[in-house]
Amino acid sequence: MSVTYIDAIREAQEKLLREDDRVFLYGQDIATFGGAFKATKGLAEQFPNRVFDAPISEDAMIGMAVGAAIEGMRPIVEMQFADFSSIAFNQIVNQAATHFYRTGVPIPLTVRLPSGGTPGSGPFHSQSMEGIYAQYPGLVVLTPATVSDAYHMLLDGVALDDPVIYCEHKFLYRWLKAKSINGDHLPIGQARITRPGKHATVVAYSAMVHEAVRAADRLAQDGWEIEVVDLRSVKPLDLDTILASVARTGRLLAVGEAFPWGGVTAEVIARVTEEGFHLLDAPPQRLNARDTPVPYHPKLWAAHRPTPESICEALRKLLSF
Amino acid sequence: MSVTYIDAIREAQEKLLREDDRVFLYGQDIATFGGAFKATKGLAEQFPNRVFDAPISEDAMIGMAVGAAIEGMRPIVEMQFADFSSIAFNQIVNQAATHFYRTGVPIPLTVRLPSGGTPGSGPFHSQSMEGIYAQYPGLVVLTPATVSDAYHMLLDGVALDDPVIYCEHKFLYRWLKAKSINGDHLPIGQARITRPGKHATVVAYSAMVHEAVRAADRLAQDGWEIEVVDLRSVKPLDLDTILASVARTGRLLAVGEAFPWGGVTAEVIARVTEEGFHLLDAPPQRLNARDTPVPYHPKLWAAHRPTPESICEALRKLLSF
Amino acid sequence: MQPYADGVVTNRDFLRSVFHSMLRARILENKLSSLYKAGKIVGGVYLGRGQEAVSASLGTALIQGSDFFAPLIRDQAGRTAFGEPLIDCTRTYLGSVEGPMRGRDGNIHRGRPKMGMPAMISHLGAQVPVIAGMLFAKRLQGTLHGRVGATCIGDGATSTGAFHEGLNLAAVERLPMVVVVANNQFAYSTPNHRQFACADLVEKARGYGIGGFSVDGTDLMACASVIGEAVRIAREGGGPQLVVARLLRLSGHGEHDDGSYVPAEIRSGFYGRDCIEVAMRQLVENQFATVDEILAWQEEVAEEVQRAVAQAQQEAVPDPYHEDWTALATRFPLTLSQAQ
Amino acid sequence: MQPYADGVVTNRDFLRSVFHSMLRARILENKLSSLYKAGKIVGGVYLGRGQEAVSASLGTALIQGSDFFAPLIRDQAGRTAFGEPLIDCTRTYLGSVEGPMRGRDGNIHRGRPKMGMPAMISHLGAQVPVIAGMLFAKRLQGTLHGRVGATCIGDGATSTGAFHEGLNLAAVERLPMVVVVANNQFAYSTPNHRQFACADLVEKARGYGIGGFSVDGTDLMACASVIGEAVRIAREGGGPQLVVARLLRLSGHGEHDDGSYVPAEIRSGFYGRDCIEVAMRQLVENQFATVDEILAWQEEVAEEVQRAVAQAQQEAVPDPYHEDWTALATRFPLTLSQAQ
Ligand SMILES: Cc1ncc(C[n+]2csc(CCOP(=O)(O)OP(=O)(O)O)c2C)c(N)n1
Ligand SMILES: Cc1ncc(C[n+]2csc(CCOP(=O)(O)OP(=O)(O)O)c2C)c(N)n1
Ligand SMILES: [Mg+2]
Ligand SMILES: [Mg+2]
Repeated sequence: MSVTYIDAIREAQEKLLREDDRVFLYGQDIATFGGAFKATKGLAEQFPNRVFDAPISEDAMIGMAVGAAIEGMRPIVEMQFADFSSIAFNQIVNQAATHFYRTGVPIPLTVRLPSGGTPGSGPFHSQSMEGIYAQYPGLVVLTPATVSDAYHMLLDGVALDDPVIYCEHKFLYRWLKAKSINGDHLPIGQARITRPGKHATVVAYSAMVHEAVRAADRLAQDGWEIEVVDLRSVKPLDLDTILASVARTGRLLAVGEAFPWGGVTAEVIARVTEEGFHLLDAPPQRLNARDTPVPYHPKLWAAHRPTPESICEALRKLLSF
Repeated sequence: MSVTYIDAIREAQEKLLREDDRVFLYGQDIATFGGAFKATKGLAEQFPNRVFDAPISEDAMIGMAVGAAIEGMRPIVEMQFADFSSIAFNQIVNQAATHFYRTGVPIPLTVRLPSGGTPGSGPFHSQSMEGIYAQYPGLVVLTPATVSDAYHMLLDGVALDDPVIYCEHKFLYRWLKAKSINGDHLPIGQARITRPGKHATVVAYSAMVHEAVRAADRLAQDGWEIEVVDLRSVKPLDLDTILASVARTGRLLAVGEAFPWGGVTAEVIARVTEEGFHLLDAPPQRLNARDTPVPYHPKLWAAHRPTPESICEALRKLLSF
Repeated sequence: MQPYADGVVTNRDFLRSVFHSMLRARILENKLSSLYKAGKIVGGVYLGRGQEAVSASLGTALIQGSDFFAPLIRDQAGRTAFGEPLIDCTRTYLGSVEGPMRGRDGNIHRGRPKMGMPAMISHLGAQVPVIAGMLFAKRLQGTLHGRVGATCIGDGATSTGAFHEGLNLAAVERLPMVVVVANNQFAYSTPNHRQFACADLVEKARGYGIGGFSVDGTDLMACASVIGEAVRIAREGGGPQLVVARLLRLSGHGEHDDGSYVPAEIRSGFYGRDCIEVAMRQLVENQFATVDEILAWQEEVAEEVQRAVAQAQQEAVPDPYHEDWTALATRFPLTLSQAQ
Repeated sequence: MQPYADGVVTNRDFLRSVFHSMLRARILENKLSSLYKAGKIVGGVYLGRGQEAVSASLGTALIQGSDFFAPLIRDQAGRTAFGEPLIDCTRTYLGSVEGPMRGRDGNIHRGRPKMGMPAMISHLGAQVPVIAGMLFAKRLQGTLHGRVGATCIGDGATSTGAFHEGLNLAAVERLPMVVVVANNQFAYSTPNHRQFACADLVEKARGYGIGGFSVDGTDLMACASVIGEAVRIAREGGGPQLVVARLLRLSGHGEHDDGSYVPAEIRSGFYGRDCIEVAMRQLVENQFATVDEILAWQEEVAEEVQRAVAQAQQEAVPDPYHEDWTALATRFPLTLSQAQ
C-alpha cells in the first residue's frame, strides 16, 4: 500500500472536516466532481454542506472566505490552478493579508494553489507563485515536497490563525508516493535536511527538492557529498537550518522553479550572505526557471525549469571555485 | 523657474501626445479633472479624444489597453494608485506580459503606478510594487528618482515595444524640484552613480535614492565617502554599474522601500554575490520597509520605511566589518 | 429597528432614530472638515454629506449585535445608526492609539469586525463578498436565521469586478444581503455616463436574479421605507436585494476637492437638495418631532462631538518603539506542539 | 457574410457556409479526440461538439481582415468560419514549431492577433476587454466604421469580474461588440444553479444598457438569424450586443473528462440534440443542400483534416537550443540612440 501526495492532501482535508467543524471547503468543481485533480474526491458526500462548488469568481471566493473567517470559520479555498489566483490577488494580498495587522482579528484562511509545471500545461497552468505571495506581510507560504509534509503541513497550516498560501505541486500529485503518510512532522517554519552532505548545500523546495536529490545522487558517483535542504515553508524561512548547513559545506546553491528575478532563491541568498557571509567559501549560486512564460511544449518546458542536469552543472561550477 | 517631478510626468505625456498619434491616455478621472495627482492636467482639453476617463475597472482598463496595443496604439494607463493595480494584476502579468513571447506581437503599453508611501496614506495608498511586477517575464519595470528621469524614462518607456511598469513616487511629486527637465538622459537599463564615493556602495532607487544621499551626506561629516547608485530601472537591472561600484568600495548596502521579503534588494544582493563575490570585503546588507502593511499614522510610517537615520545605521554596521 | 413593523408608532420612532443618526453624522463630519482644514488630520477626509438619509436608514434597519454592516466611504450616518461610538471615529481620524485601528489604518478604514462591522480596504467593491462570507459562516453555524448583512457602495464601484463577483455569489447562495448603491452621479470626477450605460443601475438586479429597488436618496421617508422594506425582505428569506438611491454628494470627493466638475445645474437641481433639511421638514410636518426638539438634539450632539474630539486629541498616538511590528497572529518559530 | 442581406439567396449561401464550417470543425475535432486518446497530444483537448451552430454562425457573420474575433475554448467552428486555416490548429496541437504559437503555447490558446484573432489566455473573461480595446484603437485611428468585434464565452465565465468590467467598458464606449454566451448548462462540472441566479443570462443585457438576444443554440437557422442580427446591429452602430445561446456540450469538459456529472435527463433532453444533425435536416428540408452534397463535403473535409494532421506531424518540434529565451521584444542593453 502506498499513498500519493494528492492522497495526502485529500486525507488531510478529510481529517480536518471530521475533527473541526469550523473547516469548510470552497472551490470550483470540488463538490460532486471532487475537484479538477480529485483532491476533494468523495468529501462532499461524506460531509454534506461542508464542501461547496464556487462560481468562477476567484476574487469573490477569497473575499467570501475572509468574511467567513472573521465569523470564526476556517475555510480552505481551492484554486483550480495557482495561476488563477491572479484574479483573487487583491483579496489575498490586500484583504486577507492585512486584516490581522489592521484590526487585530485573525483570518485563518487556507488557499490551496495547485502549482508548478507539468509537460504540456503551458503559460497559464504551470506557475509557481510562492515568491509573489511571500513578498506580502501577513501571509504564511508553504511549499511541501513530500507526501508526509503535504499531509501534516496542510493540517498545521489550517491550524494557524493566519492566512496560509499552500502551494501543492501538481507534478508531485500522483508521481510522488510514500509507504505511509507519517513522517518526522516538523513544525511549520522549520526546514529539513533531506540528504546530508559536506561539500555543498542545495537549498530547494517543492518539486525541486526531488530534482536536487537526483542531482546529488549523480554527483555522489564522483565522490561529491551534496547536502539538500528542503525549505518546506518559504515564509517564514528557516535561516538557522540553512546557515548551519552552509557552515558545514561552505557552498550554497539555491534552486527554485519560479521565474528568475527575485523570488525565493534571491531571498535565500540575500539572507545567507547577510548573516553568514563568513561561512561561504565560494560565491553562492542560483538556479531558477528561465525568464519567459512557462512554455507549452514538453521540449521547451524541460529546458525552462531546472533539471537534475542543470543542477549538476551549477553544482560543478560551485564546487570548482 | 523650477520643474517638479510631477510636472515632468505631465510634460512627457504632453510631448508624447503631441508627437506620436499612437499614444492615448486612459485612467480614472484623468480627463477633465486632470487626474488625482494632476499628472494629466489640461491634456484632455489640449488633445481632445486622446485622453479618456475610465470606469472603476482596473482589470478591463489594462485588457482594453492590450487590445489597443495589438492594433498599433501606445496606450498609457494611469492607475489612480499603484495599490489598485492589484485588481489589474491578471491582465498585467498574464495578458500583457506574456503576449510577445506567445504570439510574437509586442504590447507597447505603459502603466503608470503612483507608488510609495506618504504620511497618512496607510496600507492601500502607499505600496511599492516594483518587486512584484519585476518577477514576471515580459515586463520592464522603471523607477525614476529624478525629475529628468521621470521625464526621459517615461518618453523612453513609451517608445519601447514592451509593456512598461512605470513606478512614479508620490512623495517626489511636488517635493522634488529641478532647475530643468534636462539631464544626462541615460538609456533605460543603465544605472547612475548619483554620488561618487569609495568606502561603501548604496544601491537604491526611486525615493530611497534621496534618503541614501542624505545618509551619505551625514556620514561624510565623519569622513566616510559613500557611493550612491540609482538603479533607475529595476528590470532590467544594470549589474555592470553595480559591480563596478562594488569593485571600488568593497561594500554593498541595498535599500528599498518595499516589503522586506524578496524584492529588489534581494535580487541585487543575490546577483552581486553570484557575480562579484570576490569584490566584497564585508557581508552585503539590506534595508527594506518592515514586514507589515504600510501603517497610516505618520509616526509609524516614518519607522516603517528606511530613513536617513536607519540607512546611516546600516552603513555604519557595514563599514565596521 | 423595523420601520413599519407596528404601524405608525414604530414608524415615528424609526424616523426619529434615522434622523438622529443623520444629525450626529452631519455635525461630526462638519467638525472633521474643520479639523482637516486646520491641518489636524493627516490623510484624506471623505464625507457623507447629502447621503445621510440613505446611509442612516440602512444602519437603523439593521440590528447591531446580530446583523452585519460593511460601511463605505460615505457612511458616517450608517455607522452611527448601527451603533458605532463617535469616539471610534475621532480616535481614528486623530491617530489615537486607543482607536480601533491603533494608528495602523486611518479614517474611513476603521471597523470592528467582531462586532459585525468589517473594516473596509480601499479597493472598491471588495467588501461585497466579505459580507456574503460572514453570512455564509452563520448559515454553516446554523445561526443565520433572522440576520441580514448589508453594504453600501457608490455608482462608480458598480463597475468593479469585485461588486459583480460578490453580488453574484450572494445571489447563488441566496444570502440575506442588502447592497445599497448611493448613486451620487459621480465617481470622484467621473460622471455616470462614463461609468455605465444602463438607464438606472437598479436594472442590474434582474440580471443577478435578486430584488431591486430605486429610491430618491434625498427623501428620508422614502429611504426609510424602501431600504427598510429591502432589509425586511432579505431578513425573511427573500435573498439579496439591491437598492439604488439617487442623490448628490454635497461636498467634494474628499475635503481636498472642491467638486468644481459638478455642473451648476446638477448642484442646483433636484438631487442637490439637502436630505437633512428635507428630513427636518418631514418630521415636523408629520408631527414626528418639533423644531425645538431638533434644536435640542443639535446642541446635544454638538457637545457630544466636541467631547469625542477633545478626548481623542488628548490621547497618545502610536509609538513606533512599542509597536508590535508583525503582520502575523502566529509567533514563529513554532515548537512542535504549537504547530499541531 | 450577411445572413439576410439580399434575401433568400444569400440566406442559402450563408447557411451553407455556416454548416460547412460546422462540419469542418466537427470532423477536425473528432480527429483531435482520437489523437488525444492515442497519446499523440500533450496538454488538454477541449472540444466544441454540440456548440458548432452558435460558434460558426458568429464566425461566418464576421468579416475576416476587418472584424475581430476572440474565440474561446469551444470555438473551433467559429475559428474555421472566420478563416483560420486547419493547419494552424493541427500544428498547435501537435507541437509543430511552424504553428502560430511555435510550441510556446498550446491547443486552444492559439491566435493570430495581427489577423484580428487574439490568442486567448486561460483566465476566463479576459478576452472581453481585449476585443473592446481593439475596437477602441480603430475608433481612435478613424477606421472603426463598419467593423465588429466579437467574443464567445461560457455560462461559467459570466461570473468573472473580467466579463463584467469588460462588457461594461464596451457599453460605456458604445463599441460595436458582440458577446455570445454559450450557456451549455455547465461550467466544467458546475451546473447553472451554482453559477448564477437569474432566470436567463440574457437578463443581464439590460443592466449593461446593451442589446440582448436569446437563442436555441442547437438550431442552425435560429443561430444564423439571431447571431447574424446581433452582429448587424452592432455593425450599424447599435452598441454592444449580448447573445445567449442555450445548448449542451456533447462531450466532457475536456477529452480527459467523461462528463458523467451531467444528468441523463439533461443529456437526453432538448438541448442534448446534435446541432449538426439538426442543421443537416434543415438544409435538406429547405433544399439549401442535398444529402449527396453534404456527404461529398464530409469526404472532402475528412481528407483535408487528414492532410493537415499529416503535415503537422512531420514538421519539426521546437528546439530548446535554438529557442530565443526572452519574453521581451526589446533587446537590452540599449544604447542611447536606441532608447530614444
Ligand atoms: C478598485 C479601486 N479603484 C480606484 C479607487 C480610487 N477611488 C476611491 S473613491 C473613488 C470614486 C468612487 O466613486 P463611487 O463608487 O461613485 O463612490 P462615491 O465616491 O461617489 O461615493 C475612486 C475612483 C479605489 N478606491 N478602488
Ligand atoms: C478565471 C478562471 N478560473 C478558472 C478557470 C478554470 N476553468 C477552465 S474552463 C472552466 C469552466 C468554464 O465553464 P464555462 O464558462 O461555462 O465554459 P464551458 O467550458 O462550459 O464551455 C474552468 C472553471 C479558468 N480558466 N479561468
Ligand atoms: Mg459616486
Ligand atoms: Mg458552460
